[in-house]
Amino acid sequence: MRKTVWCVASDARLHWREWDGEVVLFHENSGNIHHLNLFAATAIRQLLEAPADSETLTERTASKLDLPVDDEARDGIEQLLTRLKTLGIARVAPS
Amino acid sequence: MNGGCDSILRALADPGLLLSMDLSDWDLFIRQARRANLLSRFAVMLRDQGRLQSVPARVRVHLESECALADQQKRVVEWEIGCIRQALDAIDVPLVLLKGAAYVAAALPAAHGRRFSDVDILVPRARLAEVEQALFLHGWFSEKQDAYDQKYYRKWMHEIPPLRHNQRRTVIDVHHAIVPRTMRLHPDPDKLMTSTRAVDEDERLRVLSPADMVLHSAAHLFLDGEYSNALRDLVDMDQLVRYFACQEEFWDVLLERSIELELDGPLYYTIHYLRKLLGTPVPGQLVERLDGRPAGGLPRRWLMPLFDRAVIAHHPSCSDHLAGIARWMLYVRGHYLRMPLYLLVPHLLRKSLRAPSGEA
Amino acid sequence: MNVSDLDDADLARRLRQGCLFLETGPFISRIQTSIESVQAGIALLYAGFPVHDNAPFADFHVALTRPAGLRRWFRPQVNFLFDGWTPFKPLPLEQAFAMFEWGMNWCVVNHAHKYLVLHAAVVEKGGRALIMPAPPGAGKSTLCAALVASGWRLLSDELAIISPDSGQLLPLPRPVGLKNASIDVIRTRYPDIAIGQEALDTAKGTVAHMKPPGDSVASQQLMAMPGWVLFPRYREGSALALEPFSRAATLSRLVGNAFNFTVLGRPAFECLSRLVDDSGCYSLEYSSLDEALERLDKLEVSAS
Amino acid sequence: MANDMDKNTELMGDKHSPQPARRKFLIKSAAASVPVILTVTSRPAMGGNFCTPSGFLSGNLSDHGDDHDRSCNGLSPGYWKHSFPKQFEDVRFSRVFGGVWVDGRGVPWEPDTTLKQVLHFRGNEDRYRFGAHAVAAYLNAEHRIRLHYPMEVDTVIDIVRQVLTVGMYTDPSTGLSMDAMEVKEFFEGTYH
Repeated sequence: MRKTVWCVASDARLHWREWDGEVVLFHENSGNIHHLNLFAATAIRQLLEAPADSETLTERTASKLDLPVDDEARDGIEQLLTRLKTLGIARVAPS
Repeated sequence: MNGGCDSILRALADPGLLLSMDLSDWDLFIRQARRANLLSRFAVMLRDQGRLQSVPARVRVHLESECALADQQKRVVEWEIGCIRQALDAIDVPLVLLKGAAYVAAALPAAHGRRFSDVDILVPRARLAEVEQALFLHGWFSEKQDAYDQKYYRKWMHEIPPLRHNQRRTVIDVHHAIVPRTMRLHPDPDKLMTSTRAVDEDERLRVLSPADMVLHSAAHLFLDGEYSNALRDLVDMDQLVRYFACQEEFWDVLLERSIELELDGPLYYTIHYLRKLLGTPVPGQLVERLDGRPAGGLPRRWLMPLFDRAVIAHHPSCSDHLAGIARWMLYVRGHYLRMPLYLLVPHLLRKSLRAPSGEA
Repeated sequence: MNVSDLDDADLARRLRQGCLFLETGPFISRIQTSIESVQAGIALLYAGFPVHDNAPFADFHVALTRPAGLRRWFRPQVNFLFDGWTPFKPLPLEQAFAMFEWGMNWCVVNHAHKYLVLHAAVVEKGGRALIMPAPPGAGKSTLCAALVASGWRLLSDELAIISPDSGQLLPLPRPVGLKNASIDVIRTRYPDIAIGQEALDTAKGTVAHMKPPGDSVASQQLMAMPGWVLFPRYREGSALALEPFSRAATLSRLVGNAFNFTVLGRPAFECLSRLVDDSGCYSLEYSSLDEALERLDKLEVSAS
Repeated sequence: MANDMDKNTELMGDKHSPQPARRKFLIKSAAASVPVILTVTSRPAMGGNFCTPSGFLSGNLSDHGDDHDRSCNGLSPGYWKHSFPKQFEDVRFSRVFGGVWVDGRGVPWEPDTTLKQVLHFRGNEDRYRFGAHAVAAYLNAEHRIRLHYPMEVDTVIDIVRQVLTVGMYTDPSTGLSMDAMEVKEFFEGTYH
């Protein structure tokens, strides 16, 4: 998982709503709705800005929320990427 | 020909007629078209021609509802195709789409406002087990838990039991041939595979050739013995041939190919009903050559009266008292073509004992 | 002309011949049945609803018939037909009126995709609608019936029908479904409100329907703007607690309760997001109906 | 299925996690670097009658669907945690799967950790909650007939055992391989 570079699917049509630190993301392609906490929402927004491998995404997300870059964050991002792949929101970036 | 069904057939032939209908005409038309799964096709057509506003308000509500459904179904099929690709790309098997899903992927007019039930795909028979396992690992599970159904599908049918995605509840039919293996006619699936066309850049998403697309739909309609969507299938084929007819040698290739795949019988009935019900323009030369072909299987003069009733019997107002019998006889024929007689009777008995419709 | 203007014989004749055109909210339904319990239920509970003479176009053609054959005498049954097609398995004859109500809901949920339809109760006061999305068994129908019986206008007890472009809620004030204990609760609190014949041992236990108030039916064409989204939860012995509820969770739950969210897609998302922006979102835990009614009467339009 | 959306999995818990209050903590826990996604999945049955009746709307109207085809109704860790079957009460995780999993920092569990204990582990005691989902999949397979679960017991054990020993499950017939997180995602896909 280390070196794989991830990106948001190029054709993904995402619509955001945010209230008091909670985010709702509507993924129009699949019709799914996701209720996210700030950590998950920030990570997806970071990935939208630029493809990244899991370690880089952990650093960018943690720094955005001024959280430590620790094992908990790394595990969190790795699991998030796996889930986003299953949901069809994220893909392994074409090399 | 029973008069009740005219409103749909006439509207298919000349959509302009819709605008001259009054409220009571619409009352019958909406119900007939809905039952034939064609209402969304008319709704999308009127929307695209900018004519929805000239339809009475109370009727327009139903047409707008059907447009929303049609747009949704196109999104859903596109999303499903993407999900199936993810599973098949992982094992390096190209995805060959059939019927409705193919029309969407190839952006054909036949997809416009079409209603879908499942996504049909064609895979090489040799890799069937791998495909089923790859789909399993991506969340598709076989619905038919009943051992008899599993055996029946795998032994006698041209597809494995339907697979349902456990989270999205959508269904795939995985075919390894376009006509049941044991059918007395043997169109060779490899011929179909080699002539598929890519619809995307990396050539992994494919559809059948134009002629094969029409012949597959014709085989499904006139061999399988299932007529609840007959008119929708005929409209599909009408849209396909009108679109492909602009290709130089389309009609000749279609006839040659039908003979090569032993599907000239179903093609004969398809051309007959396209011309009779939908007024589809077909070159006279093709009609004559098809008429001249020997009628393999049951004589045409036996089957024609059955098809006449079965094809349009989608609504009480269009079917006479013989329609039910006609459809049943064609259902039996569908199975007769597929299974040896000694298996046919027990199979039909089993099916009728478990008939799904609301028996007591 | 309303149902109440027809004498029983005329109503029964129209139903038998399949030419009763009943207007409920935005829909006209052509209804055919010879089953007395359904005729009686319509006469009692649909009194205030308009009836049309031979409307040229009906949105839904429904019928309730008794299947032929053995089933006419032995454990008799009833079938719901939608334009001659039976979408459901038959039910025991005693549940005929309940099947009529369930079937009418099914017609709307499957064929009205011009609107976004949520499974929720909707009542209105002071021009603003209170929407109560409904996980089963949350006591929603009792609270809804009590609110309506104590002065709120009934839009619907089961179907919130929202126009995606205007965001307004369309009334469909058909009879309010009551289950098991709530039948007696409502009957004792409001003895003068008509309640239809009880249908025993349906999958949801005993079911009966409360007649909608006359003025709710009279104003069934008057739409309402959303005011509040409320998640009620009846809990034996709990103290009354009206708490603000996360707007993000409210939107997620509204989508979870929508019948045709994915059919409409993005317009549905925009419509529900606006609704959440413009409404006060609360959860309400209660054990006393009086306390709940009193507290809800004091809801002000949130100055969001 | 009465509507076309269904609330199901969340990344750091599962559908049946107890009171909304706990979920509120999870969602609000912006401070903790724990991603939470509560997904409402679109279930757009295609075909005509897309809204098949279900309990709450249409009483007990059931459609003509062929009774034999029940969908797979696997149950989640949260369900099994609250209704743990007696006969597996003190069965050890390692006896079933031939090994143990690890906690949040990769430290192996005690050898006698039971299936039931695993279901009560929190995020940092069961990395990726892989253990909890392995237990749920195993219990689903043990009740395979009643639940129409699509996997046999030994299939589940084989998948989990490979992850425990080599960190990866490789499917023989397709050559596809899945790491612990992907296997967890797969198991989650089998819950109703």
